[in-house]
Amino acid sequence: MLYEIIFLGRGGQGGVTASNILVQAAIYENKYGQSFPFFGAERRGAPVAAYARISDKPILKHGMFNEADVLVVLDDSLIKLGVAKKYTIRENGVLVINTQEKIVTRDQLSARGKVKVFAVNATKIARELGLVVAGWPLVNTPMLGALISSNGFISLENVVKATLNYFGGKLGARNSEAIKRAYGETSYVGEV
Amino acid sequence: MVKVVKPLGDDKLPLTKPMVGVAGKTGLWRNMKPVVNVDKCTRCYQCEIYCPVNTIIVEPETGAVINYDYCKGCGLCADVCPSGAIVMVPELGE
Amino acid sequence: MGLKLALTGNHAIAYAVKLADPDVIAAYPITPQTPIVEKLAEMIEQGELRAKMIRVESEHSALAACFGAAVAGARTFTATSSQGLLYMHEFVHWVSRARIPVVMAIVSRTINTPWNIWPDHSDFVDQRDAGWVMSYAMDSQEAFDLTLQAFKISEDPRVYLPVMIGIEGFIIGHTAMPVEIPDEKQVKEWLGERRQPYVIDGSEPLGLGGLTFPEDTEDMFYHIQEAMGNVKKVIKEVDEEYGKLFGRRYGGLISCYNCTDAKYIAVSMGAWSGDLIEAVNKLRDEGYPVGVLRVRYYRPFPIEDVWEIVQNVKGIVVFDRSISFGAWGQIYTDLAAGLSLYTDKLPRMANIVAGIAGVNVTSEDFYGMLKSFIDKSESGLLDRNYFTWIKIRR
Amino acid sequence: MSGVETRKLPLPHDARGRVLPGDAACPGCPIPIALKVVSAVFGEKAILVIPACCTSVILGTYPGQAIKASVVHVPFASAAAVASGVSQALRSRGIKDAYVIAWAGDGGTADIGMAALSGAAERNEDIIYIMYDNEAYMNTGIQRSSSTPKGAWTTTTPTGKIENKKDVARILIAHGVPYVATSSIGYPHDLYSKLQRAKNIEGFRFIHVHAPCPPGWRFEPQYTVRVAKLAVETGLWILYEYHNGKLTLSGPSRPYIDPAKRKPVEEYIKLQGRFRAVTEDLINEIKKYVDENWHWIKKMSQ
Repeated sequence: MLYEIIFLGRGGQGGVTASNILVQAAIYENKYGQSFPFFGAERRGAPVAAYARISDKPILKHGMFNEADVLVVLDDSLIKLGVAKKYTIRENGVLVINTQEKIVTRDQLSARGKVKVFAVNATKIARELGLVVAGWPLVNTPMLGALISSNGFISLENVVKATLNYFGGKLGARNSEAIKRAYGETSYVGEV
Repeated sequence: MVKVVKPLGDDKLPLTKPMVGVAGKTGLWRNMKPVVNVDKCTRCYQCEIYCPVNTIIVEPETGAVINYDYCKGCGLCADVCPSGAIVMVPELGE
Repeated sequence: MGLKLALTGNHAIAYAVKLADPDVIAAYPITPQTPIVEKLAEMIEQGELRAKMIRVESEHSALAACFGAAVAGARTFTATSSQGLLYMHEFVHWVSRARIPVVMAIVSRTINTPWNIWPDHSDFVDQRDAGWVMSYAMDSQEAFDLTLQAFKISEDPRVYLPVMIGIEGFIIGHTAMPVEIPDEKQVKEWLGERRQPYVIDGSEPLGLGGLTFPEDTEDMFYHIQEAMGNVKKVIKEVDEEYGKLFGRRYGGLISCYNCTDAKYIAVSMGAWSGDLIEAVNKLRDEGYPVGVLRVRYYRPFPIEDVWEIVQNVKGIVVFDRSISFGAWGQIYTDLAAGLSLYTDKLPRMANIVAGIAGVNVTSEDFYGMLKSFIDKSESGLLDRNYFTWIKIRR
Repeated sequence: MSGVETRKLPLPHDARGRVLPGDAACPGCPIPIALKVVSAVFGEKAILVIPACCTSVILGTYPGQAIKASVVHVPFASAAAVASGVSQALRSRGIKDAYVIAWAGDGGTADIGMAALSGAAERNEDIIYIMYDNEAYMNTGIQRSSSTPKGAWTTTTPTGKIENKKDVARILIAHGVPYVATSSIGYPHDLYSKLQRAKNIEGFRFIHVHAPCPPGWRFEPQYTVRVAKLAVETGLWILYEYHNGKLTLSGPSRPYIDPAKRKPVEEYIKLQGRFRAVTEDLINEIKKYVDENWHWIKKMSQ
């Protein structure tokens, strides 16, 4: 089974890092993965996408994609501002969103069929754990926790292991904590 | 002497013309928003001079006026304002 | 008719440039091209040429300065060789992709290391993917004519691509031969004003070459390929016009000698085509049905013209004076690839690489190589196409 | 800040509407500030020749550009050479009201573009060369350049750069060109008046503009101007003009000829993450470097 995932965030929020960690975790499970940034200039605050593919077989595809099984939105303003509509969620797809409001309407999304919506307040988690740079909460790792909580194709244990390995030391511990908290706090909102 | 003649095939050429918003509505990039207190504004032009996105215009009547469509929220205007007339507030009201 | 002078290939090019009346010349000296720049500098200092000369500090800057001048509305010229051409290679691409007319002469010399200043075509053919119209002369007169025509072709609105003219160093570059110089006024009338697709001179805010997404960039490159298609027509038109006005026609992208009834065709480019023709004369005397197809324009590659000549022949020998290490001679590569798109029944073919790094190749050498190919082919001994690198030692 | 003085100067209105909102610069980027000043002086009559650098991206994507001026984008090493060509073409065509400005970063100037720069300066080409100095290769993601100061972290000097900053303005003075100046985005009016002066001089003019980069120097984007001013107030960056063989200290730097008036370099350094690993010893070396620079300034301005 091949999952294609898009992390939609803003420059500086760490979408690419989240995508990389996810692939490392997949490798721990003897799965295959690919992660890549949008090929272009990234500016802090500007909407930016990162891409991941996870599969139990070797991945030969290398093309960019704008249609995904899972859309992870790191900043719900990108939904309100219409940026998320640039990406299409596949049939039986999943939306994982960082929000406090838990309200997403169908017309804010582009989707082939029904979309299962999962929500978490990753901003709150990041702030409480001191994961903030230049006023921007680093919601990448909590959103990674939310992603695997919504789907389960990669275990929490391996994502934590990959995170500790990626950051090391105190920062690794704080990010792992963020993942664990988000994993537990992610809730299923319903289908839209 | 030189004569400018378009290519006969109307070929696409790598030429650009001045345009507002080449990088889109850069106001989307913001997480903090500058807010002007017009009463405090002394019309000193510092914010207009330094605004890196050219989104601030100061007029004697209006004081500093910010174009939020393109303001990236860097906060530089608030930092250079000598009278504290510009403050940064969270974009999403958190 | 104009003046007839004994000129080296280098000086012939300088005279042609003078007649084209460029606004800006920028160049850096390198053997064996230097006499072009020296001659032009002399013409400027004597008031015969009104161009501004930028005596730059490198070849990279030479073409850079020409590019800048061309963009700002100037007719420009530069010349280089070998390492110099390689050093400016980045800009060779830049200019064509900007669709700005520029003319450059290449006085061929092999590529180092080791140090060697003798000619082969390796520096010239190395530019083949860069989007320039590429012509190669056989003697000083043709070098003169091609240079003058280069300005006309480059500035044609169906083209708008830079043009380079090649000659071999020393063999043509430093060898004096008769050159007829047409009347200056007549040339001026024919060439007309400088034309270009845009100009950046402060008259309006206009940008060139800014960041462009993949789809738009690909469109632009596709149009370069399209323009290369137009070039073929323009070259023939210009050859025809030039012939009418100044009395010399070359036949377009290729030039043929004894091809009409030939069963074997020898393909070549540059000065040694003359030696090859001598060899063919001797073979004809001996009853061999052989002709010479000389490549005058290497880009766009004249595959339609080649096909017209070779469609009924038994064999083709391509002589390359350059080698793509690990593959074959470049003219052969292009010709074979091109023919494969025209026919599924290729004639017997051979690629002979010779004259590398300036090794002398004579008409006797050509005679031997061609005779061997034809004899073997006729007697059925040649059951496959072949590639060989002939090392000539005497 | 000098609010009263500012109102008398024409800069804001001259600059309006020429560098356009919505460019692709990072928040707090100093480059559009400097471009605004250039636009205020030359308007639509500027022909900017821009090699590979942040500005290649900042000006945005085809078919738009974020500035009402002419722009020629060129390969990395070639700004001064292309500008020479443009300038000679204009001269040949008798066009006198356009201004050819090579606009390059420190990489395109101090490193890969140095040969072309030196060549154009030696030929005294009629161009204005502006080096905006963000002290590293920012467009490729913060790698050291020869203009990166000693001690600064970059991705290719993870423990801090060992060598001192290359002083390009002094190299240009050695070329004997008519006009050399240093300036800073912290002082737009200083830059404005220097560009006005340069505009009326014929031949090769070089202006070195200090331009603090928030992501590259690791400071918050609102502090760009603060950092730029601190560089001057600590005496680390000295604003001057060199014209007709004479060096003149510029207004903003004048007080700091007196070491007692300078702010401690620590103030400048502590604002920037790139100097996080700087040791006491290194700070002393930086102080020595500042003193040596001022010694040279004093000698030259006598």
